Amino acid sequence: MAGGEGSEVNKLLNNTAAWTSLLTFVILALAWFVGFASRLFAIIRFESIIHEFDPWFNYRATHHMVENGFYNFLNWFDERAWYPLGRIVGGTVYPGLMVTSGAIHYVLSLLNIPIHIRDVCVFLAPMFSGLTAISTYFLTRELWSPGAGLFAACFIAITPGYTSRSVAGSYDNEGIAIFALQFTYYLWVKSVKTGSIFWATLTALSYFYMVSAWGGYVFIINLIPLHVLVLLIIGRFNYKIYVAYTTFYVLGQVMAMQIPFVGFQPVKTSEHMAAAGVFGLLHAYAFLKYLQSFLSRKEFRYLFFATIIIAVGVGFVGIVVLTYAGYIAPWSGRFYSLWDTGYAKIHIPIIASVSEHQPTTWVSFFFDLHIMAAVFPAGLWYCVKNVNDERVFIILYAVTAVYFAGVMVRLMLTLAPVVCVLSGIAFSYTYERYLYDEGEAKETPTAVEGKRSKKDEDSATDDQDARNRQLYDKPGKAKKPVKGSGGTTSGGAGGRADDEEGIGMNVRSIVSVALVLTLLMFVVHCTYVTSNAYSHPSIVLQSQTNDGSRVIMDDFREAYYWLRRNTHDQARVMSWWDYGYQIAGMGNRTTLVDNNTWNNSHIALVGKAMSSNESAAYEIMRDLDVDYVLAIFGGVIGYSGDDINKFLWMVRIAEGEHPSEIREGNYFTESGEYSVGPGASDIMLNCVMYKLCYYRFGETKVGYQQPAGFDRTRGYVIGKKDVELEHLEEAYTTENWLVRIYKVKEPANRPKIKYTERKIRTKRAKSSYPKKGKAKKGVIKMKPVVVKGKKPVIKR
Amino acid sequence: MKLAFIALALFAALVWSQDVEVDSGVTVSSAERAIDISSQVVKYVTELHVENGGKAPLNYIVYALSANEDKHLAFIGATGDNKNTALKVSRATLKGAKSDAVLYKIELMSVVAVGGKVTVKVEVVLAQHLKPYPSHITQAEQQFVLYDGNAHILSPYIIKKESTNIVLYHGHVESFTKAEPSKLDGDKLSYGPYENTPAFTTKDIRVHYENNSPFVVITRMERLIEVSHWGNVAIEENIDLLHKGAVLKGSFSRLDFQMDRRGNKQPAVKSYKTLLPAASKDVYYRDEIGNISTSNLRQTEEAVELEIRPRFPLYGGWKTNYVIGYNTPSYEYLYSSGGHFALRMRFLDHVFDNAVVEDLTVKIILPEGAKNIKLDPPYKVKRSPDELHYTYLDTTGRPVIIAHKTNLVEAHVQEFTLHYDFDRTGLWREPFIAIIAFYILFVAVIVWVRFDFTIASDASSESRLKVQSLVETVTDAHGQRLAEYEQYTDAVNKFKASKDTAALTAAKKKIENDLKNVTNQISDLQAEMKASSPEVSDKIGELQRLDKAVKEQLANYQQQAERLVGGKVQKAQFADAEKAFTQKMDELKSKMDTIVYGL
Amino acid sequence: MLDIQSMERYVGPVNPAVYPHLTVVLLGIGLFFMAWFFVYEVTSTKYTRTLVKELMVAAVAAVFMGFGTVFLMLWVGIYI
Amino acid sequence: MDGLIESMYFSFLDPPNLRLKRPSWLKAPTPMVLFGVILASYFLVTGGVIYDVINEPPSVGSTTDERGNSRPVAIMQYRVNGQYIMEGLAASFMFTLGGLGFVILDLCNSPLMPKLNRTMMLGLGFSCVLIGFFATRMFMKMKLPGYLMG
Repeated sequence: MAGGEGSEVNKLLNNTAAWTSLLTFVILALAWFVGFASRLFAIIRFESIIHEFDPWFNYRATHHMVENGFYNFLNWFDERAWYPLGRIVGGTVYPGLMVTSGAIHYVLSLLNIPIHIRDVCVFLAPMFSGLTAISTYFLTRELWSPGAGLFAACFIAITPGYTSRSVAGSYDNEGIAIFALQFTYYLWVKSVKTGSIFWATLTALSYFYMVSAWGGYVFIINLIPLHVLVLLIIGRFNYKIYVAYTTFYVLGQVMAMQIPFVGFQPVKTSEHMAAAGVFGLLHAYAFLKYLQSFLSRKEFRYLFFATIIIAVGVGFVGIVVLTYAGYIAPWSGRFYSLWDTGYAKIHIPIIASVSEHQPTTWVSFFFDLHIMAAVFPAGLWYCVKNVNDERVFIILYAVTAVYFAGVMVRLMLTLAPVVCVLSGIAFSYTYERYLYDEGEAKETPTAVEGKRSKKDEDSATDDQDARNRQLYDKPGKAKKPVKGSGGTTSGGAGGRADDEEGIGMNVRSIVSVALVLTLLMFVVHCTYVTSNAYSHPSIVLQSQTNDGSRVIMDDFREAYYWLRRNTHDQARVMSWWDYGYQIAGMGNRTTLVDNNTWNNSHIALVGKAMSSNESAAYEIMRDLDVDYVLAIFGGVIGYSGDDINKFLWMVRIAEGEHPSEIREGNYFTESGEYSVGPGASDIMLNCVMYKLCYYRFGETKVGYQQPAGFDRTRGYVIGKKDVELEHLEEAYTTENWLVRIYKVKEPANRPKIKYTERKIRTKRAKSSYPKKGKAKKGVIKMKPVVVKGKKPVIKR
Repeated sequence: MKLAFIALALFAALVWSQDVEVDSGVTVSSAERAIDISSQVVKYVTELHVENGGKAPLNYIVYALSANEDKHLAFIGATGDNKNTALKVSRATLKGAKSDAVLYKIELMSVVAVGGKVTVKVEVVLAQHLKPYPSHITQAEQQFVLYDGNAHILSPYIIKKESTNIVLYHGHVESFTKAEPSKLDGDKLSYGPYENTPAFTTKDIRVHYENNSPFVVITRMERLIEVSHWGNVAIEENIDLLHKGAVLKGSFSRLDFQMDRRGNKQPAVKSYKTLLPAASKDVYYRDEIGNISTSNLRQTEEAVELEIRPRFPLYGGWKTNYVIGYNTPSYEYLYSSGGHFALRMRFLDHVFDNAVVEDLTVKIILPEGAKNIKLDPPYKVKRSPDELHYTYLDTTGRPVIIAHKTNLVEAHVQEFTLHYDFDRTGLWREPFIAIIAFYILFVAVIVWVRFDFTIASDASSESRLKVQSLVETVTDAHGQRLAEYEQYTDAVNKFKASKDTAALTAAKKKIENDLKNVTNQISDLQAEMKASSPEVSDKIGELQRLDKAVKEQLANYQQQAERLVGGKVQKAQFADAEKAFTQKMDELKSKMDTIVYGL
Repeated sequence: MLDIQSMERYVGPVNPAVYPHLTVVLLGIGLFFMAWFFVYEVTSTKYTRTLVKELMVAAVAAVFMGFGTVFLMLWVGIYI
Repeated sequence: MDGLIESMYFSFLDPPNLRLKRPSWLKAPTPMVLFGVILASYFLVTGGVIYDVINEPPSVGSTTDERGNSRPVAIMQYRVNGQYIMEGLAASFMFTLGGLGFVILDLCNSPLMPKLNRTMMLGLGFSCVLIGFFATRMFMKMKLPGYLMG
């Protein structure tokens, strides 16, 4: 046997196919591993825990599903959220995430592997990052060449733009959606190439998964039609595209409608109308093609323009009419704010208030893409230079993604993959130019590689290219004409067709080395950014003492666990919506508002309670039967993300709904800036939020040299130190005062209220409820109603 | 069966308690009782010096508790003259005894003859006997509790001389019932001495005193012991805590808490120490929402000291719960001889001092395939039916032994022993399963690659594959042939050295024979390939031609050699012939190689 | 039922100190054979592949991988 | 079939004899024009123009140093999602420069090109890449002084 193995090994050794497949496999595996490992900083520093806000809801939902089964999850009415309204969770989530991790958990438990669902959730995103890398490899291979694919895979595995949403513990839709996105695109490109119904169907299936996973599916359902349209316009129509698109469109839309949250949107909302229009146009075009075969040229020309014009006109008019008739919902605010960038700032403070919806600055581009931000145009250049059907697609993808990324920091996520693809193309192409060569040039990267850890898989990649080349050159050494030996490396590029001399070896090697070094820096950057910027659970704070040892501040969990243990099960906790999911997830208590901000007026009500004076707030709290009020206060430890700093948004949102009572202006100092210091206005110093945060804070001294009541976050002494509470009492305050929970007192037996006050009360009571009409005009129209797929019956 | 037995035992112990009678002649000459109510539990240590003044020899004595005390009784034990053997204590009834006294029969080691003496020390622990009063206090107030007891030692015997010393919590005493002679100094309260108290004398006393010691009660505790024969015993304790002291009323102010001067004397639990076994490692301490980062570990020589800080200070009426787990090496607790194993470890382990556990469940997970399991607990426990537990690489499931006991105190920290049989080879079942799993995977791959998904098979690729495989065989054959050439040359050279013709001819015959086979094989392949891919077969034809050339080279080299041996040619002449031969061979070979590579 | 004094203390068959080494070595070998196996599966065609060899390689790979995995689990503290 | 079409479509209307041709100025842009446009928009977007449009920052910031006279500062420090117009444009210029460098590196490989030009272009492209890269790094260090330090 041994001898046989020996010869076997020899045969493998000079079997190029074996080597390419093995190397490809190894490199992809490494990419997966590195991608997984580099996302574990949070786990290593802290623990295996779910991160900031939305993940806590996803985790809770997943847990609920695992406990009660899939159908009970779909019909889950969560009465612990949005008290007293409740929330139909099954109909308002994208279930893909929960189903995925639930399925994994189920399989594992079938195999008697007792892993807690939390750990499945925590490690889901890093796992999927590996899959993303692989699907990116496939996509790029279809677009350009396997070498480029490997580069792209390695890039996407570690690029911060994608890591930021997929570190271990950030259990969010994006984590799996990017995989679905890339995979759908791969399948789409494949089906455009082959024009086979098989691939188109797979595309539709993958699209279905994407729809079930993330609201970003709208990007796909608009980008693919755009691709088709552009192909039509530049006259690259062929029946492959026809087959691919029609199959994809029909199946995809039908399947998309199976998701409860999506429902009939595919036929009822403007987001999907582009796809429908292209569908019609494609048929018109195909029909004409068919007629062309037996019509005279003149007739045809006439017929052509007539039909096209009619088709377009009718389609457009139809959509417009339907929109106004209310059968088709207009663009949802969130979508609309992508085009009119100023829109959110003016109309939807809730969207604008989220930091990740801010427009992007150059720093984010550099942070998330680093060298790729520069290489990306080069890749685009190669694609434009020798363009074909599928490269048209990647170009469109690139352009649109760049625009969206510019509009919202958050959409950097959709830009990252395409940037990785194009940079992969650019790098591999450049290396093909500068490494492929007779003689010593090919040793360069190998030598460089020697200096580097195997972990740095860029080197692995170009090392691999070089190695491939050695293998391909072997026959070359045998003084035999080699046909298509380079085929695999310089796929469609045909880059190596011309075997150029000219540039000296050493120059080439210098260039290659320099590029390798930049790649090395890229890896360093990625690791740095991942570990320093994107690996904080944000429910556990960490600080360095002056002797360098690290202190962990666990106040959030302290407070939430106190709620969980020591309040009665049905207790209702009022807090700003950021903390809703965490209270529900960790505290397991009923909340009034939370992070799926579907009901603006409700949030505005809470904002009003926070920003009006105590007795007014008490009214609201009684009406909403609030038992506890929770506020985040960073003044003791200098935590900047606390409620006082968010307070202006509460005021704004409240003002949007209750302009008669809340005015942003009242909360500023005379000089018009926002402050809780001595200059602060009375309304500010008497609003509930101020009281909640600074109750008995005046008596404390944070430092020896500072005076009492010195607020570390704001950096000055607070305006009003003797805060009395009338209707609230302190129930719990965490060790570093980060979370303060107050109990809402029962009303006193005989409220002795002077007549005047009572009159004011009644007036307020009257005026704080007629918010029906206003709410319609305000924000509700923009998202929630539409998002839930209902027909907005009455407008205006 | 075993279950039934245990149930029966419990039944007997509780309900169907046997009768005793008290001989009026038996008296207690002197008795001291020490009552410790400084913590949340009440500890009685009563030392009775019994005189058998009766007619019959005495083999047991009777100890009495008031019904109220008995309600809270957690533990009762007695020792005789030698201190370290416990006497058997069991519930008993006495005809004509006053109703509210509950009697316990303490069986002596040795029968006390008439007129003999015996000293018995009875230890009683009452849990949750102290009542906080007032029941609700604010954050700043102290916690006061009530102790209800008896100034006299309740006893079915006449007591000649008795005295009681009560140790209070160090703090202010609100009030206590006077029963002369009784006096209070500091945190010591003493009753007696009293002379000649008749049987069942009671004088109810009530002490109302400050007691800020934590009244934390473990309402539920689940102790999970997992035995792995890879040399580890994993322990996990799931603990629910409730502060049963005076309930906090009004608000909790962090500021006051931070400013509080009382330190540990305030009636709130900030932290406590849990002692883990000395060899325990990778300890974890968490709850439903993750690790509790506020805790630190100290390694002492006899134990690992874990300082546990709950997420929040526990005030009266506040609850929390947590899980704590650790691994210990098996040699600490697991004993074996052959296929028989015995696990001996604590039924209840230390959680904090003066702990009270209301409900304890112990689950012991044994490795897969453990048979005839037998548990002998240190005291009466309630067994639930065994279960099966499935974890990594399990097939049939691991047996789980489950035992319950309610109302435990520190005195219950005692060891149980669990005997079971386990076939040592069963240890290798997990690796085996892992191997099977992998193998199934590979076989699946093997099957998969044999599937053919093409709807219409295209001939060209088929033939290409075929050719490819043929080419491979050709390559092999070629390699073989080269080897043969080598042998040939070697043979000839050998012949030069040792001039025996026979060997040469033999070798030659054999090699030529082989060569013929190979050549035929190749030419067959060539013929086979002619149809599918002519150019390849041409190349092979080329190969064959070269082969012929090689052959004749070899042949005339051999002739040269023979002539050399025959002395027909000179060395020099032969040498250059040889040189010519070798380089000819080389170029031929290289030619062949190129062809083969080119294939 | 024997009493406990007559038994000796039980120690696991493998010293925990060597788990890491065992894991690395076994998994290393296992991965090598696995790679070989898969490469073979990829490269060999319908005509060239031989079942016996596949099964042999697979078996070797499986054995090493299996033990490697078990020791990996033991190493990371999953005492099976 | 075709007869059918003929009969029903052209029975009631006959094609007017008009010469439709697309106007001369409208022709499909060459790839390079396209690329130029894309690159320009890329330059703008990465420069955070949309950010500038929405929350109008000053083109250059200014601080008052200890002597009370105000100095202009180019870069808004420590604020990842905040920038001045100029700083954004400068940075994105560097990005674009790097990209062009790569393009040039590719161009100078075309076989028909005199040796001298080739070497010059090579040097040019190469320096473009390096300059772009290191300039952006430097900006970053100015923006977040702690960048790449622990």
